Amino acid sequence: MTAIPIPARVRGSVQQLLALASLIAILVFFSFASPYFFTPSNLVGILMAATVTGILALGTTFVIVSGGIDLSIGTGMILCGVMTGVFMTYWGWPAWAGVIGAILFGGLIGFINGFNVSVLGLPPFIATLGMMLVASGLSLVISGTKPIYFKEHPDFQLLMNYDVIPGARFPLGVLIFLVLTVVAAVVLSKTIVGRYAFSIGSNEAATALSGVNVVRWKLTIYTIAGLFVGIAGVLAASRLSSAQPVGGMGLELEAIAAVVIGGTSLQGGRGSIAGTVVGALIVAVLTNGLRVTAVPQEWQSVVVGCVILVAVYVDMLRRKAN
Amino acid sequence: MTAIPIPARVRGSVQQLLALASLIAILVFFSFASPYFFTPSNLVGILMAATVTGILALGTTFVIVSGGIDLSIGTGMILCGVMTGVFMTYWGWPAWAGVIGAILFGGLIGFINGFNVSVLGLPPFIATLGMMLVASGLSLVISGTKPIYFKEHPDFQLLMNYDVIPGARFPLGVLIFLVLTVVAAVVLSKTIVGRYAFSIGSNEAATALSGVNVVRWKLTIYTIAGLFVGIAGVLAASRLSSAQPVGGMGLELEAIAAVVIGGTSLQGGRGSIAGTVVGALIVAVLTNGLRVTAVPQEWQSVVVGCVILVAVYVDMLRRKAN
Amino acid sequence: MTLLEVRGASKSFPGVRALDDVDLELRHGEVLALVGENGAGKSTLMKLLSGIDRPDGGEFFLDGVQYTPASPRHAQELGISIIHQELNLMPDLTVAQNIFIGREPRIGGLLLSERALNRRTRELLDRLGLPLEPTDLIGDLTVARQQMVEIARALSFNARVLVMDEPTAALNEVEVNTLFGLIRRFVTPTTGVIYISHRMHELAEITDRITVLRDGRYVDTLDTASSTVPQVISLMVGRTITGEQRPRAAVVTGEPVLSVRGLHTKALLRDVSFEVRRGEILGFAGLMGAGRTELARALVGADRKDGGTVTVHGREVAISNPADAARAGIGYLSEDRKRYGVLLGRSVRDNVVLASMPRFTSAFGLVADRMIGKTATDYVAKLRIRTPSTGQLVQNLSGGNQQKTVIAKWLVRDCDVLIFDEPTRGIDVGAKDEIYALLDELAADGKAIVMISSELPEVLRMSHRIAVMCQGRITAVLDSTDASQELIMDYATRFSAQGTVTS
Amino acid sequence: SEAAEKPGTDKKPYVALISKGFRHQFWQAVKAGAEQAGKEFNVDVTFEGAQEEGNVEQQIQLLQTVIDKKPGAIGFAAIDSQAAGPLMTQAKNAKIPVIAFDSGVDSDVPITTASTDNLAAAAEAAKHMAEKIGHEGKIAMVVHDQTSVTGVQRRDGFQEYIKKNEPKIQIVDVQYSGDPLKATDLAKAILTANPDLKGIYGSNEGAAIGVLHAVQEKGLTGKITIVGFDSGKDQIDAIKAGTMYGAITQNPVGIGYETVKAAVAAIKGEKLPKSIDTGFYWYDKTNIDDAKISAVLYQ
Ligand SMILES: Nc1ncnc2c1ncn2[C@@H]1O[C@H](COP(=O)(O)OP(=O)(O)OP(=O)(O)O)[C@@H](O)[C@H]1O
Ligand SMILES: Nc1ncnc2c1ncn2[C@@H]1O[C@H](COP(=O)(O)OP(=O)(O)OP(=O)(O)O)[C@@H](O)[C@H]1O
Ligand SMILES: [Mg+2]
Ligand SMILES: [Mg+2]
Repeated sequence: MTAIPIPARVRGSVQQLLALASLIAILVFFSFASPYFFTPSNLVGILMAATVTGILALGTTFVIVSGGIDLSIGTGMILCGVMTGVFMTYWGWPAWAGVIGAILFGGLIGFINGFNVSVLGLPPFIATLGMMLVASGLSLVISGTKPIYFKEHPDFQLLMNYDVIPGARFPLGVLIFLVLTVVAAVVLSKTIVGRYAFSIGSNEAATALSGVNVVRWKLTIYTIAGLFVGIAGVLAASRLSSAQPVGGMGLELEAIAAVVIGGTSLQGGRGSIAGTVVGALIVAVLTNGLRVTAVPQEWQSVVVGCVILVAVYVDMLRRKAN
Repeated sequence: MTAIPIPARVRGSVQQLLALASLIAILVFFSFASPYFFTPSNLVGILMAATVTGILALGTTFVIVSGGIDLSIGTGMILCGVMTGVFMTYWGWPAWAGVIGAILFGGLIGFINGFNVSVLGLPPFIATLGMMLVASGLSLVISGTKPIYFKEHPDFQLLMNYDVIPGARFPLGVLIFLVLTVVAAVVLSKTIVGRYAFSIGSNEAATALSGVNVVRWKLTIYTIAGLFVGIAGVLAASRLSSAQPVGGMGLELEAIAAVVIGGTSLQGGRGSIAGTVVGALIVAVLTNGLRVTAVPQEWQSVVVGCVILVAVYVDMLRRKAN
Repeated sequence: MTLLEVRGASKSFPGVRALDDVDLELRHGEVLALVGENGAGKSTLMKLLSGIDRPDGGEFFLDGVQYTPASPRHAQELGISIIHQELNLMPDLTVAQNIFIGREPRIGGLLLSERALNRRTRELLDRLGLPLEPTDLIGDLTVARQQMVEIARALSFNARVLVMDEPTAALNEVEVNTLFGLIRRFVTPTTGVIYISHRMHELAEITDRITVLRDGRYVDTLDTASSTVPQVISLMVGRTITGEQRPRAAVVTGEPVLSVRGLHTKALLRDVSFEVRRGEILGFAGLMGAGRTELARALVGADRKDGGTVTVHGREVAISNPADAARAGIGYLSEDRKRYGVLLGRSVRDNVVLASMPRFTSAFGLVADRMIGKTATDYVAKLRIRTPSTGQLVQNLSGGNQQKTVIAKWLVRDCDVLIFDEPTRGIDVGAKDEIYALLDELAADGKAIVMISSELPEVLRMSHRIAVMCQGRITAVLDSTDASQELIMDYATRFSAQGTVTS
Repeated sequence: SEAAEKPGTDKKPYVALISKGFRHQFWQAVKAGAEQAGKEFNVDVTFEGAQEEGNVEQQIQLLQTVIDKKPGAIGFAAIDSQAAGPLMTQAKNAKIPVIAFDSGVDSDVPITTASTDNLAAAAEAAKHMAEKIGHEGKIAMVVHDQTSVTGVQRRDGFQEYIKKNEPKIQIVDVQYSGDPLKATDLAKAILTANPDLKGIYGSNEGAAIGVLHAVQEKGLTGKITIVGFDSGKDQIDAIKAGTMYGAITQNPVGIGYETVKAAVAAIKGEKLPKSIDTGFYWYDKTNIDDAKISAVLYQ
């Protein structure tokens, strides 16, 4: 037998490189199209815009790799933001406690999703759609349909905005995003929960037959996604220095789109954090670029839609060619 | 072996009966909760509210049964409404031509989705997400971000509102919904395209190797869904006697939820039109009931979310027990 | 004291009594064969033993101690390791990751050590003598190689009881011999093997005793040494089968129906040319990975061709997908039943007519359900598919009956050329004879048949001519009168130094 | 011309307007006014709003992008003014003058505010509703949005007026949707649950259209007093036909125009008043054709 071994590792990283190529193409295009685009401050702006969706996408990558889906991340994030307000403003907790509380609250949302999916056996789409509705209602109920402001914590907005590099504008929020990316990448590719996420997404029944406690690990996976939702909620609240009780609907689709553009399969079993980040950046760069080049706003979603189609198609062709 | 034959047919219809049971339970509950609920006029109101989402759900049932998904139905519907306005008001077509034109336009949207999915091989989620964005932008571009009114066709609103039973209020739109339900049910369960939808959803590779031209049939399936989108768009425009260029986002999730609540599997291969209609009605009845009983609106989505979870869970338990 | 004992196991599924008061006894140091027709309940019994399904009744004893397996993991911990009939692998993970799933080596209890994992896998594979790469993705492997991974995984546990449910169904002679070597090394005075197979000639070679099930009931247990194959078969089917040896057919001289010229794929196939005549069965033999499946798939347009022509009835046809092939009158039955054969979630009825829907559809596109039902019932009877009704979901059928359903699908379609890739995989002896008879009948009807099989006796028995493949080339086409196992194996191993074939 | 629309292509001053949305006609009218002023004063004007009206996060991102472009002046209609605090400071540090429009920005950065008093406008709607139904009976409200400043003010202004001045009028239900189709179903449910309802108030164009169609579908045309907000062809026609009693309109074109005008003044360093009232008007069948009214209505 003549085996032509292409190690899976090498093939994987080539793929990511290719997705990156699409991103770079878009970056180059807009750099020529507008003098305002390729400036440090605008690039940081893009990263800031990518932070919240990006963090949501990181968490949901775990869920999608395991063959599930999470539609509750958008409104769940809003609810976590509101909880930040409840803890810090209504209940007067110190900032650190409020932040941790809200993140854990996100974990709780994820845990409930995981419970509904793995213990009760509900289809992930329905389980998380239900949670999406519940979270969007609860945000309004809990906040009394008003934004909650961090009166007692004027510094809370620094969590997102603090300039980590003195002199240059590089906000802490973006740094947090980068750190979380590394953490997520390690967890997904180097730890047991990541391995089981791939295994469950690849063949859940076979994984269970192999003696893996699939119920427990799915709970863990959804809880991880929930923790990321919590972090995103806290950062969004910090950025706006207020907990906004509306919105979030549609954000789940944006985050899932980032994951899929990054090459993660909605069937489960295949995917990477690097891809997700590239996917999130493609969307953020595109949106920003169209604004900077002053494309009429009604055309922007047309262009974004087309570019997503083309980017994924090109990525697919290249993979096949490989 | 002692065979205890339970014909699949009987079991199937029992399942649908059970989903219906959830619906009836909700109906009974609200009938006791409010004297205004179980009145002919309110019931007709519920049906009218269910018409547009319901028709979208009918079409998307085909796609989901075949293992795909269609996120473009919400904004696609808006775009078809706008096209009705373009044809009838801007271009001065007669009403019948405008209606047919808009429905065919919906078919075209579906065809493009089908092309992207089956010929280009894009993941359905991405292909239709792209279309969702494109359609939402095009609605604004084409309409000039203004509603289009049917000045020349004051009677156009009768398409939705004409009372088919003299004396009693039973609008034509609801009748159209019912007729479409029957058509969809026959097409899905009694025709070759329906059979292939199930086969493709069950195992696409095996279906292709059986000599079925999967590419062509997937094109057909998405096109069918698009035609339903066109009809929904026309009816929505008729109801408001104007083509509104905004909105539609989120409607796709509502329609998909109706399909899934009705017992159709997002994995593909299983589902029914009867289930979809019951699913659409569960959502419509619930929403209406909560309004009629004046539950504060912020609580409504919480309740809807929980009821969806419970309904699907109960349905699942009963199936297992069967 | 026995190693493993089952007393009075019973199990019912809706509409089916799969096991009825079955006893089984596995002694220390023996290989026990478990045989029975398709649907006799063999796999079901093994699922009870290994904690996948709960029994309705019955008791299990391991070394005399009663046990109730609560989960596959629990059974594994007790020392019961199982190779399932249906492959249970994660296609997106590597060989190493699959073998050690749930037992990953870790650094500091937290991080996975891919290096240690691959090293351990390499050691295991070397010890077992299996030619696999630890880092290959399972999804890229053929069924046979996937089966080897399953075997490696089962042997990687320190099991006392090893259950093998048709491990050789996907293997050819060479690999079967490797497997037997592994089994012999595994068996010690403290261990035992339950071996399920439909290949009767294997039993004498590897097993010590044979337990027979019929219709979910225990029939008898025989000593292998003192029993004959016809004896076992008659116990299995409850009647005597005159396993008549088909006289070797003369060369068929009908006009060529299918002729393939210079077929070429980037990955493997090199200049493959052959033709099949009307009324002929052309057998394809070769080692695993020789390219027979790849040839069939490229031929019907399931995979890309990079060169070559296909002619049907003298007319060249352009085939770019299986639908084109079917239109040209070529049907392909895949070796990978689960992935490319059946619709598991659909009924027997739907599966049987899948390839011929237009025939059951009126001008308005309405399907004729009554006609479908009748046809399905006919074929269920004809192929003796064991199912409570034609509405039963295929996933609830036993493996062999699933295979029959796929065959029925192509019989209904009525193609001029039928390519059967491992058609008798997982089929019991009685049914095998029926399928052989069917193939003969089809050939006699004037069809041209390509039969790919890894069982040499089967190829020799059925074929008018035999094409032998090695490394993507046809190294010989033999008339069946000239062919022998030795000759075929000789041509099947004609590797050249440069990796090309000298013939 | 093409060039005039692209910022930064010549030395013309550049004024960037960030609004709450852009899809609705109201914002399109504001945009039209702004562009008119742009032509008149020879400045480049861009107008952008959140894709999804009311999405604070999106609006903040728009604002960030615009600040990075260093325009001559910014017009800003805040969805949540506190949320925009850090960026307001950033604009101030970059010495970009900010003009608030539509509703106030709760910050000392904006030089002036071109807006309508939504509370007073809603109270005006309530006053007309009360008069029409004879100062007693049940009424309901369909408000376009539960959390935005305009939504809240148009709700509270209406409610407070009734509470203070009309003891015999009872508000039986308040529901929220600005989507015409959803508002239709919602208003129908309100009408069903309250057969003795005398009037419904719709707090923007979408809500008012929804109410209008609900009343029509219920066959109650003429029996229910509908009071709306904003304009648009449907409302104008309904008022002319008598199926809707009347509505409040702001002067969206005027808002856009005044904002740009103030921005130009700010760029030149001229002194500006603390607020510019762009006004609101009640219109019904009797005055709809007055020149003053028809000038502020958009179709
Ligand atoms: N989950 C299930 N639901 C319904 N029936 C089932 C199920 N599993 C097995 N059966 C039925 O139980 C019977 C025994 O099946 P089993 O798989 O044990 O047969 P087997 O002896 O392994 O056959 P084969 O040789 O074909 O693999 C068959 O009739 C099968 O259809
Ligand atoms: N999906 C696939 N991806 C990558 N390589 C494949 C794939 N399928 C087959 N191959 C490779 O192609 C070669 C030919 O395999 P093929 O299945 O055609 O052989 P075969 O003669 O049918 O043998 P058998 O079916 O007994 O394994 C093998 O080297 C195999 O590893
Ligand atoms: Mg079996
Ligand atoms: Mg093969």
